[in-house]
Amino acid sequence: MRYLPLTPDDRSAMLAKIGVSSVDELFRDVPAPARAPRFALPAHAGEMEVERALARLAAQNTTAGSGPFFCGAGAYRHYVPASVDHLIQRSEFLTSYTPYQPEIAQGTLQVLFEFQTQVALITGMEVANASMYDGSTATAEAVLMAHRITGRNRAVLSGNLHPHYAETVRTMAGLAGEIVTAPVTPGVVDELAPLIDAGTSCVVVQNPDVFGLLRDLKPIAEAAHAKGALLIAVVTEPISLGLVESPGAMGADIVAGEGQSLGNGLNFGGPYVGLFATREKFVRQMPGRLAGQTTDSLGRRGFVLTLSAREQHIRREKATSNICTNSGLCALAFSIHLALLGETGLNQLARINHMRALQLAERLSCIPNVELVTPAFFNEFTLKLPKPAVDVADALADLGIIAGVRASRLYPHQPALRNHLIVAATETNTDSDMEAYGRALAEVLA
Amino acid sequence: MRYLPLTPDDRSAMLAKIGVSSVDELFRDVPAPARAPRFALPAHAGEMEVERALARLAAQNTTAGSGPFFCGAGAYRHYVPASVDHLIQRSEFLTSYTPYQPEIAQGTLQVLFEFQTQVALITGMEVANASMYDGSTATAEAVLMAHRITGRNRAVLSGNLHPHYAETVRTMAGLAGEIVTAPVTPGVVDELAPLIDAGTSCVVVQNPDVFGLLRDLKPIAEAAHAKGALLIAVVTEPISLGLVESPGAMGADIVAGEGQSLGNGLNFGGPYVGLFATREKFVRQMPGRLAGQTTDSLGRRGFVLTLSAREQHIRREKATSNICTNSGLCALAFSIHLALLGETGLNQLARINHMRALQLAERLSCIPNVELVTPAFFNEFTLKLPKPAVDVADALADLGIIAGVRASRLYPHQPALRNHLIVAATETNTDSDMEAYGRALAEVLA
Amino acid sequence: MMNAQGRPTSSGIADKSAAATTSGHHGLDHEEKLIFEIGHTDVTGVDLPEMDLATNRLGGLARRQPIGLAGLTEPQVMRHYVRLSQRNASIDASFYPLGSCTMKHNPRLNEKLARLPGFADIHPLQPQKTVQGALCLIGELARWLKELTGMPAVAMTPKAGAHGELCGMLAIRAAISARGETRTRILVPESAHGTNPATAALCGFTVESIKAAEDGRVDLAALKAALATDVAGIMLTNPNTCGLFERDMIAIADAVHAAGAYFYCDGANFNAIVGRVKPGALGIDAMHINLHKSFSTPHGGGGPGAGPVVFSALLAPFAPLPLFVHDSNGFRLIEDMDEARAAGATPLGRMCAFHGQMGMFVRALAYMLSHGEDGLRQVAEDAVLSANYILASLKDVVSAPYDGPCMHEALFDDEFLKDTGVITLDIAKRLIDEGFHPMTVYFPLVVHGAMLIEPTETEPKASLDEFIAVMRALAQEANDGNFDRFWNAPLLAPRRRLDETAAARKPILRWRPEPAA
Amino acid sequence: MMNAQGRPTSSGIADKSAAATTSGHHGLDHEEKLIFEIGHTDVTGVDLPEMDLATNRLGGLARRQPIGLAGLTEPQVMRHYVRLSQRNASIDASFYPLGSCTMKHNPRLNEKLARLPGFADIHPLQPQKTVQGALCLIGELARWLKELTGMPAVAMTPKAGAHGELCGMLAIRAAISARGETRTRILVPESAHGTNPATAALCGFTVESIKAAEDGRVDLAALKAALATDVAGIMLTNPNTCGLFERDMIAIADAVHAAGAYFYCDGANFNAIVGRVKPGALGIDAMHINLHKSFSTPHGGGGPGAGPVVFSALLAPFAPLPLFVHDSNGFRLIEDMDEARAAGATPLGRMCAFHGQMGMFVRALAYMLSHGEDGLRQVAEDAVLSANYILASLKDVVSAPYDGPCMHEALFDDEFLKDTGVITLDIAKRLIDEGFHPMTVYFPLVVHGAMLIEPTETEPKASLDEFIAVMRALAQEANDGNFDRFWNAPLLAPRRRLDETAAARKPILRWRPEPAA
Ligand SMILES: Cc1ncc(COP(=O)(O)O)c(C=O)c1O
Ligand SMILES: Cc1ncc(COP(=O)(O)O)c(C=O)c1O
Repeated sequence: MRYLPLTPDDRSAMLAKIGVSSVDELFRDVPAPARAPRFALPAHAGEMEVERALARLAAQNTTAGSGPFFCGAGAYRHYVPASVDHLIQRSEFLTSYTPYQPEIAQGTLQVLFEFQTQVALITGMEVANASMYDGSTATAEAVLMAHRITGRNRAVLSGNLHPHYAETVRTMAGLAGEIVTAPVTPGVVDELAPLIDAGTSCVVVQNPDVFGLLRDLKPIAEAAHAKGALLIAVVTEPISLGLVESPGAMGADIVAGEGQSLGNGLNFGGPYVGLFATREKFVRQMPGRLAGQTTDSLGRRGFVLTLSAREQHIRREKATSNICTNSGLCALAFSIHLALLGETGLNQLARINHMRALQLAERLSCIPNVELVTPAFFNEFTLKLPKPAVDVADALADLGIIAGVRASRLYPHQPALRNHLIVAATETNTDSDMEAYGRALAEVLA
Repeated sequence: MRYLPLTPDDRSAMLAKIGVSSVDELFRDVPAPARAPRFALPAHAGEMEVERALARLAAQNTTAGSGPFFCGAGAYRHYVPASVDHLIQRSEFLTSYTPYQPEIAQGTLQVLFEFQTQVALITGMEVANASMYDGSTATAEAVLMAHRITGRNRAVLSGNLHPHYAETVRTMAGLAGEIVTAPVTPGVVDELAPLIDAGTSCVVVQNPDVFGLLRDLKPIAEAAHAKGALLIAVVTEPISLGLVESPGAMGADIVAGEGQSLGNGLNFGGPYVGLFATREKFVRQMPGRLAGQTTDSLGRRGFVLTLSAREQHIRREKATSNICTNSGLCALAFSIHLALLGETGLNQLARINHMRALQLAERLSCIPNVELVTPAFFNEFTLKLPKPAVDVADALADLGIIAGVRASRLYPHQPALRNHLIVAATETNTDSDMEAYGRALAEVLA
Repeated sequence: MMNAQGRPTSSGIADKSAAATTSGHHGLDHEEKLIFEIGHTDVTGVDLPEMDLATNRLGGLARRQPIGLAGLTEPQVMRHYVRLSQRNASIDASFYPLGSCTMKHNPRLNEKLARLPGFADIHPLQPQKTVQGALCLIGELARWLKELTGMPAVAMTPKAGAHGELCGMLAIRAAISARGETRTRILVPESAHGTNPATAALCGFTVESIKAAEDGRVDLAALKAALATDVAGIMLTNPNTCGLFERDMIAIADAVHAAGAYFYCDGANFNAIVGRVKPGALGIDAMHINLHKSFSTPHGGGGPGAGPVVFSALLAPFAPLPLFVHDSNGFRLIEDMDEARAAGATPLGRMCAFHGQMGMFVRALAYMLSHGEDGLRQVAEDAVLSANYILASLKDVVSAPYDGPCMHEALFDDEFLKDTGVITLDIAKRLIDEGFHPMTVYFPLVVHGAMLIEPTETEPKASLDEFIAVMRALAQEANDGNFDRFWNAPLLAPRRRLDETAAARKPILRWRPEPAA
Repeated sequence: MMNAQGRPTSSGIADKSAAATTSGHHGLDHEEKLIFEIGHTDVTGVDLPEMDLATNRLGGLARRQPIGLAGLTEPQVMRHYVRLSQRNASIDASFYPLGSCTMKHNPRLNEKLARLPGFADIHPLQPQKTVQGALCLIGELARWLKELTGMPAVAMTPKAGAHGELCGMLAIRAAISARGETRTRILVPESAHGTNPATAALCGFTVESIKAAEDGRVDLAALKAALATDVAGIMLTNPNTCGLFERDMIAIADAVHAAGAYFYCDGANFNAIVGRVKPGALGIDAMHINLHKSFSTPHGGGGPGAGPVVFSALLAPFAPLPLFVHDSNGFRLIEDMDEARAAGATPLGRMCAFHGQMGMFVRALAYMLSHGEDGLRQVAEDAVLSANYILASLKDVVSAPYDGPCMHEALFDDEFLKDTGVITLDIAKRLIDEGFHPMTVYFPLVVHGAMLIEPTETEPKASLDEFIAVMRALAQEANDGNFDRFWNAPLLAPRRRLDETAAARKPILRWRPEPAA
């Protein structure tokens, strides 16, 4: 086996040193019924064979790059500079563990410190952690954190929060309190203020929301704060922050976000990278790892994991979260991509995305009976079609066009959303992609 | 521009320090007629645009991996383990120069020392250099070296030496003496002994030859040595050395080889890696770089470039060759792949290649009017078809099968070779590839 | 380009500390500033067309303040991250016997395959008929996991071990509710990984610690004594965090089940037994598997990972959405609760958006196919053999609290350092100077000054021998009273010991621009 | 897994030399044996099916002796090469101002594109109709090269600069023969790169050195005096190896042509003028371009490169096979001499098997498209600006033999070290300790103790400033008589100074097994 360096001679010598005659003796503590020398599984295979087997499966999927492609709804296709993937594959990043020995992990630690700073800057918050699994679990953690901070346990979710996020919150935080979800209102800012009361720990609002709608968070922030509740802002498209007012500037107390758009591919849904930012005063209630600055015994600047007294490995059942492994390498990719963009590039990229979406929305909403549902948006909008979106999307897929995400996949029980299609456009969509889409949609609806 | 870090402010500050008001002044030595501020070329482009443009061109080629593929004739498709390409992309290997400062180039130097050892071992020679451009130029350098050693200047080339190699020798060494080329004899060991005389510096024989034929080099080595000439053995398929007697063991004085099969892709012909090995006593007449072992001032083993007094940067017009840049990174890939294979793996791989070729030769030569021309071979053989090979290969290409290299492409002026097709099989060919080939060839010839 | 021949170099051992440099760099070890100190908001490392947004539809929400993000050109980015990387230890470059973390070799084939556009460039919500290959891959991986564990069901979406624990404990909670019961306590052995009690707490359970017996296993009597009708389950790691196999698994399972509770097994150490032991035969009800440990998806400096959970028949119906279905129409996801119920399931909910860690799935399946049944068995055997070899080779000079055989990791304590002035932490830091990543220290908590050494099966014997020799030398040095050299370690790393206390006292968690002077 | 809080770490500066280690490793810097000392002939890092060759057709030539090749498993291979890599300097990790070598940033996009199967997985001899995209790419690159140089033809196959020189000189030789003449001498300025005289000699010419004028350029009068009817041509580097532009190019060309000779220009330094200067207007007849310098294909520790040669109309017909043709049938290669002759060409022969360095072509074209006309001009301007900035910032303390402006590199000599006991080599080795790759030393030969500094356009100003500060400090130190610290340098690299004399005296060029004891 190409991955196993011990030779038969090595094994004999080692057994001799241990003083047993066979490796079976080392497994003697295993109860007999569980010893399972045979499995209905194939024997080992060479690299070429394994590559062939998986390449065959890969070839059975329609890749986003193979034609016009417009899916978003929480995962976005952006162009990632080649240097990002090159760098994250460096052995020293790829094959190291969580930086528990800071003297020989300054690379990872400095990266995390920079990542935390970038996330704090784009979200407009004071501090950020070193990543969560993804946006949905970050949102659930934000709710739990709000419970801890406020000592209350009722969370209000916007109806236009990505349904997967809402379900994740209900699953992960459901045991810790009550979760109230407002009705879905595509293209309209939902009225959450009436749902907030003295028992409310937080209001969770996504911006842009799952339909792409942009909303001003200030009113809801004020409404929440007036009742002593926190505003949790969810951002699933971080590119939007290059052009849109930050949640921090609009009054959010916690920002939970999905960082995939920066540095990370679509990957069929994972691994992604959860962003988590908040105000400095809440830092000791944060979940997850934090890198902090310090000095070494010669007085040189260095970085360590810090405030571990929040974490499971120190605090066990009193920890702020059970998270251990996070999304380190995805955070690195995020950070490299954002370092390449910088303020100027992020802003340009955001403009291009908005422009693309504007152009596409204009083109598609000109088609008879197609209605643009979202008046204000960043790079994603929702159309109301004259037919069930599932049929339209299927027909377009047969024409090689992945037209977007049908709302009915996310809201299967909302007949009113049957004809809604959520469409994202990014810098990766060409003019001819958009033309092809327009033509094909007109045809399919004709 | 993403690759240019100087900012406008930097540039102003630097100009001020230099004491000029514009960069134009720095170009003042350029004669006016050559100053060319405008070119008929496009402006800069983003990464995504460049990727799209080149991906479009790439998509216009039929890749070897996309169907049954059987070309060889000096370039072979083998499976290269993923770790090879990963490692050669490490910044410290990829973006370093020739190791002129050994204290901070021990990585490259040790790799070269190991590469030299591997090449010496597989060729059965005593020493090898740190690589040449490719097999063809290595062969030309071998002829020049033989001239230097023997003080003679007449080289005899086998007629079954790859014609590109023969042409390269005639071009690069043509001015240094006479080049005699024997007639081509597909499938037959050519009679070179009669061509050797007292003015002959060397005989150049390829094994397996361009048609895939294996030959015993001992007789020709003896004939050459008897006349005071050297035997230069050319190997274009190093995998063969895992199964076939080494040139060194058969009496070769210099081995010039193409190393592409190990670690390196087809790459449409380059970059490849020239192998160059010889006897210890000739080392000071070798072309190219050599890494050698030494110690540092603390007595620790270390490596340096050595015997530079052969090289152009020290000896200038008296150098053994003008080579400077060689194929360092390809040599690294070769060395990693061979380290992964080791003796056991190289032997297994060679067996698989031979077996594949045996199976394919059997299958194809069963087809009516198809004749197997090469009685002994490694992983490549030549067929004589009942029709011009160019037509057959073209027809098969239209069926998605790249059938091999027609001899007429290499020997355009040999009507007798019009129907010859040179066919290679490697571990990358599956049973179904070979079946498809057999079926299609029978059809095309029917 | 070339060196002239220099004077013969001096051969005395020069004093490196005299080699203070003007630049602050030291040969190939470079100091590196923060991106914010290198880059500038006006600089960018991408070339994008300038877009003039004559109109916009941002609803008046255009950003009003600059962000303050530094941009770097590609050469600067490359230098920054290459230099930073060079300040990290890694499995690729050195032995990394971090117990409980399974720092084994990460095959590069798996990296290549995870990047195939057919896996990396597909969207989780594109029509399912366009991702049949991806769904098939997940199904295939699920099949391997079920077969290897001998368990009938698996939930694929959890994103790491701790998330898998949560999934498993939520299933237990749902099963208890479904029975119309309320049970509030979870028993957790004191040697448990921190995620176990944290997870139980997250599910609203109270955590009750069960002490270890003399032999480093759960004290069966204590466990039995603690079982009662308010106990929802037990969370037990096996092989446990002392590197030992819980011999009484079946008795434990029987007792737990007899009490109407469920048996959660933390399977993070599955690599010790994969291909040799079917945990399904031990009576467990749920177990997560860390693909990033047992199946070698890279740790990446802290993540990402994946923590699928296998379930017994009892808990299988509670597995979270989405469910993976394979029928005559191909592969399909059930993403809707009602549809799941119609199919007879009662999902506990949804663990995260989308369908799990596809990137890890590809790598793990490639790892499994590469090893095959025979290779996986060899993985377990070699991992256990190597750990026992270390135990046997060190135990005369480094105190080991428990007798062998151990499983995949060897546990030592600080008894051997008594009265030497040297502590476990010093050993760790000294190992850094010697070119090794230290073992896990001070975990598990059940022994004093723990040192948990997990060599893994991908370490050559020569490397184990080198480590053993160094550990023996360090034990000797400590006994010789040479504590000074320990206290100052590491001397040869990019940094000396870092002040963690100061870091926590006044946390600096981000860069801030220097206040204008 | 975790650190317990340690004692506050000691803050005294410990003596690193006291930190001798048992393992021989030093923190993150690892000693590493040879593959032959690590691996074994029985071990392999690939899994291939065992083939029983019942029969073979090897013609009785099966290998009789074992080879003695060491095999390593993938984890061992990974560790070996990662550790070795960590003992290299690189552009990515540090400033690398190696004059004449153009160590500029290598964009990673180019690496990605060169690996597209459509370029990397095609065979040079597969039917041409199946490689139209590849041929088109070569044609496109040829177009850029011709446009940028202002020359009408280009030979794409030469595999490096020196190979390009050979191609160009063979064309000159062929052109002279075609005129029925014999000319035997080539004039080469003394500042020429070593490949120039070596190439001329390889073509059977005698090399005649032309001295430099006071200002570092060719002495026009001396050149004119040397010209005669037996002179075949001149080989002149421009910008030259002193980093200066040859002001008299046009006069030189006129004189050379008037004498019936040809003008070969070594274009290895084209990066200094690309996009700003069309060498075609200077009267040259042939010029090679190092794609691995000017167009940033990576140096790879010594290669591979590519050295296309542009030709004037006079020499164009002699360009080597294959010729690239584009007609109504698409792209086509002329690989046959007769076909070439029929097309009116008289090729000098063939420089190598197949069609050149495709891998480099893809990277170079990606580089060109990325920069565009405007970006390439900026490349030249920034390269020249940076070199002049270094010259201006150092020349008061480091002696510069020629006045500026220089082009892409700044030349210094060792005048400033006179009587200090420090020599050029010491400066180079000291720079290693400071974290820089040294400049080129002792080349060109025309100045004493040369130091040739080529910053390139991809170096940030902060990096230039850091280098300048260090160089100024070193000059000061040398003047202060602090030679000891120089003589012992480098102290902080993986190795101290290596004994090159011993290496050459008794060469050990390969590993050999230890003789059995
Ligand atoms: C025994 C044990 N359980 C659980 C975990 C948690 O796994 P993860 O880090 O993937 O959340 C770990 C990992 O550190 C572990 O070692
Ligand atoms: C001026 C000059 N000419 C020619 C060459 C030779 O180029 P190559 O190394 O590609 O053969 C070099 C490279 O070192 C050079 O700097």
